[in-house]
Amino acid sequence: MEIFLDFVQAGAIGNFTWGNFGMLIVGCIFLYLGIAKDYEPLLLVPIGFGILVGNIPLASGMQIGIYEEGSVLSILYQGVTQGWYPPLIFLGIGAMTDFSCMLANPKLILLGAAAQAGIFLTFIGAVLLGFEYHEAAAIGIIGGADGPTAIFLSSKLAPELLGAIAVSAYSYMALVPVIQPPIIKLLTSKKERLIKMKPSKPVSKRLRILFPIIAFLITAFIAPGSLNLLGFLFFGNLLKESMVTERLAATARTAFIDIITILLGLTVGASTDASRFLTPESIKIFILGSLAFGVATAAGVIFAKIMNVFLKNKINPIIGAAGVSAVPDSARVCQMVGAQEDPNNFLIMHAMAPNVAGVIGSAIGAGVLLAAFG
Amino acid sequence: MEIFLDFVQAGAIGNFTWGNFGMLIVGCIFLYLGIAKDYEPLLLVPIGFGILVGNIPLASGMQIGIYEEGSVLSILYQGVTQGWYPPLIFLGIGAMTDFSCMLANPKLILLGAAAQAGIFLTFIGAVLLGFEYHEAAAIGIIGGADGPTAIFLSSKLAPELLGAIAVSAYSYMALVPVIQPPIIKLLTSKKERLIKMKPSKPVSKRLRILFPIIAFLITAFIAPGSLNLLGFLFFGNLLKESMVTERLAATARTAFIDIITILLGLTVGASTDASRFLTPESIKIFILGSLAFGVATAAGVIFAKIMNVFLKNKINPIIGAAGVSAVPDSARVCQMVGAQEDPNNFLIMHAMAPNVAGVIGSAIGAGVLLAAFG
Amino acid sequence: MEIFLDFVQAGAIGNFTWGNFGMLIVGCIFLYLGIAKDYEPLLLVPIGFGILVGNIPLASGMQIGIYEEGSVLSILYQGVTQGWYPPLIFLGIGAMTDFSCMLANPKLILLGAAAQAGIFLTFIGAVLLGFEYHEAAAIGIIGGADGPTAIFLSSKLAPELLGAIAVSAYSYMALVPVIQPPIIKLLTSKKERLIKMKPSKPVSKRLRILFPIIAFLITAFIAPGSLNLLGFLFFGNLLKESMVTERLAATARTAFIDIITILLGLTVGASTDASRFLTPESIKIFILGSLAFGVATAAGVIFAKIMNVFLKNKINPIIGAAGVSAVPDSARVCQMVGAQEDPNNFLIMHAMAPNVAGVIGSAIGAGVLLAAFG
Amino acid sequence: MSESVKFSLDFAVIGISIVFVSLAIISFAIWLIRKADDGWQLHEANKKEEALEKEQNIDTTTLIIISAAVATMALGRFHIRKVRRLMKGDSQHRPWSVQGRAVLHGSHITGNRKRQR
Amino acid sequence: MSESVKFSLDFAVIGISIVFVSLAIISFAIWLIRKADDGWQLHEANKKEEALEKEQNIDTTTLIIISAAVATMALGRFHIRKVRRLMKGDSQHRPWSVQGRAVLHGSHITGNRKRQR
Amino acid sequence: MSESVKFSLDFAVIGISIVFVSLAIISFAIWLIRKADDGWQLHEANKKEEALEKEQNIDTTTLIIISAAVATMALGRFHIRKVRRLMKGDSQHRPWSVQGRAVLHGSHITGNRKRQR
Ligand code: NA
Ligand code: NA
Ligand code: NA
Repeated sequence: MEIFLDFVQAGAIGNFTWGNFGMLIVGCIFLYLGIAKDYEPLLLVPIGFGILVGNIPLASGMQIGIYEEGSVLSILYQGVTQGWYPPLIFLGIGAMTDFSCMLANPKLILLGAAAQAGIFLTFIGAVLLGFEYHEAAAIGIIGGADGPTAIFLSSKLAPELLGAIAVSAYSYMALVPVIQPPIIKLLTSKKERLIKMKPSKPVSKRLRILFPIIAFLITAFIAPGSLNLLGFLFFGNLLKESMVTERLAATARTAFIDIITILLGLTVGASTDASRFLTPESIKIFILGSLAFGVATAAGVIFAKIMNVFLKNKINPIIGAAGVSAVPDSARVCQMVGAQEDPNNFLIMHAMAPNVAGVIGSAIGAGVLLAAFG
Repeated sequence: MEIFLDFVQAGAIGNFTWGNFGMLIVGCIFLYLGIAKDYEPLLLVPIGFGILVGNIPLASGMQIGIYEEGSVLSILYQGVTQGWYPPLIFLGIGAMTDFSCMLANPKLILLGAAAQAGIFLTFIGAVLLGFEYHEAAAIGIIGGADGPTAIFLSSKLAPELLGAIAVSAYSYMALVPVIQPPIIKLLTSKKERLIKMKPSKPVSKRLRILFPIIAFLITAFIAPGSLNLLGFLFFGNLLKESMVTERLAATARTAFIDIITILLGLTVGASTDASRFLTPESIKIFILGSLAFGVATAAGVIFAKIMNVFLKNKINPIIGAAGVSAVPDSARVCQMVGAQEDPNNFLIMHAMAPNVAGVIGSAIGAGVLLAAFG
Repeated sequence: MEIFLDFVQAGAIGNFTWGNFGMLIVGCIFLYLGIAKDYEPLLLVPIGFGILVGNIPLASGMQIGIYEEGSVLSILYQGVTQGWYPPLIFLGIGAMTDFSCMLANPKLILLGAAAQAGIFLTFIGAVLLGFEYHEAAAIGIIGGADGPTAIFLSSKLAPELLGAIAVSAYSYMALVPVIQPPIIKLLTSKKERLIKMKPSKPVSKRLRILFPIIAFLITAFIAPGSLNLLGFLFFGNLLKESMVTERLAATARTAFIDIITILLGLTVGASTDASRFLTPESIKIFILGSLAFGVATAAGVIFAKIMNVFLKNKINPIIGAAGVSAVPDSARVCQMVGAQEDPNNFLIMHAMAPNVAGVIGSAIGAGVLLAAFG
Repeated sequence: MSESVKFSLDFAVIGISIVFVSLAIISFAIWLIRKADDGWQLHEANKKEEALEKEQNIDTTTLIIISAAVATMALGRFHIRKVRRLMKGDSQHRPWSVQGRAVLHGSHITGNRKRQR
Repeated sequence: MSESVKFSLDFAVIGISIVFVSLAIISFAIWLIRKADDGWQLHEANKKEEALEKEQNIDTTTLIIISAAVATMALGRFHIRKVRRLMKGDSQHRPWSVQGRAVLHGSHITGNRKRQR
Repeated sequence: MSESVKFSLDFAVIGISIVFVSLAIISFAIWLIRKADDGWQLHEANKKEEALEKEQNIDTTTLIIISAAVATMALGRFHIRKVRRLMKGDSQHRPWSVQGRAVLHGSHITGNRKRQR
């Protein structure tokens, strides 16, 4: 009978907390959003299930929990804490991303830069709310609207906030279709939203091959802190565009990225143990996160309007919102907002340019933050 | 010339033992069974070749052997010693297993529980034969008839017995078609073996999605020690059934599980060095293993007969034998035994229910053993 | 403003060296050869991009460089320094190599042995040039004309020379079509080059299954140091030829080898930091490397001529050159040189025999060197 | 009977009981959900009608996006045939998911070649 | 001639000899097996006839299992067409292997979709 | 205004500037390459004619190798249909690459089944 009591003690009944219970509900909400609502399922499902795994009440000492050294989860979590899952995901993303929309109209790249203002304004906000610089930097990257970048930077700068930052970043990325349209409409006139842009010219194969090499050298020279992200992104893209290494690119964008995605999502979710996650800091991070997305969207749209002052061929300022990255959701949002005014205005291909530029922009931003506070 | 003698000394001739020779023959038998007899080739071929690799006579100090720190084999073996290969295999198994046969007729799940009596009776037997509790627990899990579970538990509880336990478990799993039929026939009457069961009702998509989530929560709350196995099993199954993460499930059940299977099989085989494997303990383990399989089969069949006392729609007790797991071999054995009495009695689909329930059951059993002796 | 200066200090401008600049150009040349010239693109593209990554001028202390402990690149580089990437590549190569050309005409295997003279003569040369024995051994393996073998052996014997040895080996492997033809023509008469060989007999399935097992046992008994390479090569081949483990072989020769190839190429490239790579030793290594390829080719051709003295059915000595390995480039070179004399002389299938035998031969050579100096 | 044998007997009884109870609860939970499912399925039927209307609406958006792709085919890299194939494969889902499926990591595009491997 | 050069010469001779001997033994072993194969192949021919009869027998079992699948198609999730395809792909093996192939880890089912990727 | 707020303002300005400058340089570099491309494309057109002649030449070699494969079909393991399929898939490349593609690790053959998965 004693044995039985010991066993119960080791299990859920002996270690139950209401915090864990709350987090189990959060996990179920993630699963619901991913499965029933189809919001970013490839991330919300692994993270959601991971939250369940991480909040099972356990006696420590059984080598099961993700924070116990030597446990299986802690070993798989090393890819997050040591920071090598995100670069490998960027490798796969590079091998699946087609930058030609951006190469066809390079001035739209600047919109992807403008939207990164969200990163740095959120940094200021976090400092104002009392976070340390290195924590504020990790929180600011939520404004980059890019999951792997956020996980990579916070694993380096503020590992104790990683769970909250990752969950916040992915939550808002899933909510992009809710957050962006009102901001876009507020900042643009109907006339602006009706602007039609010319289809771009085709892009030569040579340019597509040279781009990852040159863009890598430029970003690595200016912001070497971004090397771990952009080095892998552009490497993956070169594998794809060079055509001669297609089998490597194919594996990078299928089996390889899938394996890392499964492990990253599950362990990031499992790291959101209630005792670490349910803190006042997490609430502040969620507030700052929504600020970050709003500011980033606004900065992109406003910068597009500023560019229009100087340009002959006007840009439809809606596509400035796509600069936040959150590929391809925000580009799709731009298409929809544009189509509400004129169903024959096909903005999505133009919006892809600031969209992918935003990925590069937020990785550079991460490099700057890493160089300063790493 | 001296150089040459040194070289010879480092090699096979200088280190040859008859134990190694015996193990090389065992390895060849495994390869023969896998390739020529087609018994469990996906495991017997890697393990068999691994036995060859592990029993090449070597001077130590060359950083080649699996027990020398820093050697390639020892690094690849870490997935076994640290216990993370088996959960990743369970992930893939979850992503390929269709639980609907079980969901369609949930009372058959109990048969998968009954057969786990084999685990605990073998535990008693091993204690009687003089093993320590933690060793007896690792040996008992052979009765679970599940390779990854056996490897996971013995890596945690009795690493020094891992080779013998794994080889014993896989040997008997390959011999299921030989072991089970006489036991089934002994315990059932012809009339019982002729029982026809009704086809089950279809299972809704919603139930298939909810099942892995709910089953995970139940098992993790009751037996948190099973989390590393069942967490990954149900996670993989959710990736499959949710439909929205099909690309992740596809990778988990192909490239990912294949990679882990190759590494697990090879290194488990290579760990059966003659000096560690050819011991009196191994012989006892083999005897206990056969006991475990016999008891598990009998327990499943007898429990089915007990259930029939209370049920209106009688269960064909043959399918109780499928509760041992050894998926899908033992379900197939049930089909064959049934067809010998009545070729038109299609038991296989009914037998799949206790069969997959047995996988869950033995993982729970492993969790109980881990909580008690881990 | 101070912040800005700090930032600049951390980046390229503060750490620029002409050595790095030179290496960036080397990287671009590799990319050019791989992409535009289609020379060994699956290796030159990853290595070339890796050279770019490894020579970005960085302040140390940011945990980015491959030689800084804990950086992402240093973690991925562990597969090279700990030596487990090359065996896994050999696994995939085994799963894609068809040895039947060799099995059909086993006496041609000896040509693959003769060409390994390049390894040992280069070893003597390196000792003469003042290298230590263990360094000379690592340099000698360039004569094996086999990338993974060279990386494996130099990671074990002379890690500080790994970059130079790898770059040298791959450079000459890409230049096989330039190096070999003049040597072949110099050593053979027109009459010899016109020799036509009989088509070989078919090979039974049983022989193809037995071959990897028996060849593994023979090589492991004689040269256990080759076990890490040949164990995995023959294991992969058994997975392929046994037919019953086709799904494992398929993964080994696609997703698995691709993943390792990406990581190996990138990190080997990134390890060629200018300060380590641009040394007088590297120049000596390049000179010895060209010697190695030349000697290996000559040894293969001359041995073929010696064999012809004793054989009734003469061998076309051109195919002796294929014994260097460099699969399948050197076999293709033999075909071309032969076709220049007689367009209807189809040597390629015969040349494949010494070609794959050369892979085994250089791995045995590596095992000998490892046993002696490891 | 020795101490250790007594312990192991006790332990075996408790162990098999825990396995049994766990699986019995799972079995019961499944039975419960199956019961509830009948109610849900009715509820679903109503919902489906609503969904159908909604789908119509979203479908239009999708159509626009597809036409956008056509319109920009000038870029020369987008083939309509592939888009259609992608839709068929996932036809059991709402059109939104068709696009969602093309997404990895909430923040990145998936090339058209994704499913060709 | 310096000590080290003498050593390296000696070593080179021994090294190349070991490579040679290893490959020569492999070459000889292959030659030996090829010889033996002729005998085996004859033996095989007889065996094949026996095997053919056996196969007939096992085939019946397989047929039963397939029909079982048909019978339980009521479950709505099992398509006979797939089962047939699986058999064709592996037709060089005995029917038992057709099922064996569907197994991974001696203890777990492989879904029908396994080969569809 | 506190010290830390001042710092964070300064830092934010510098940070966003660096992002901007980086992307602006990339944007400019792309624009530059596009300009250069026009010249290159002209140059290319001339080159292509040369290449065409060369290709003819190399094609012959390839043909020989393919015929070699046919000739050794006696080995019973080489199917011409596959060789042809491999060529079509890569038809945008020079024939050399057709063979080069079949190579992994500069030193090893890729079986014919490579692309079948
Ligand atoms: Na961004
Ligand atoms: Na079981
Ligand atoms: Na070689």
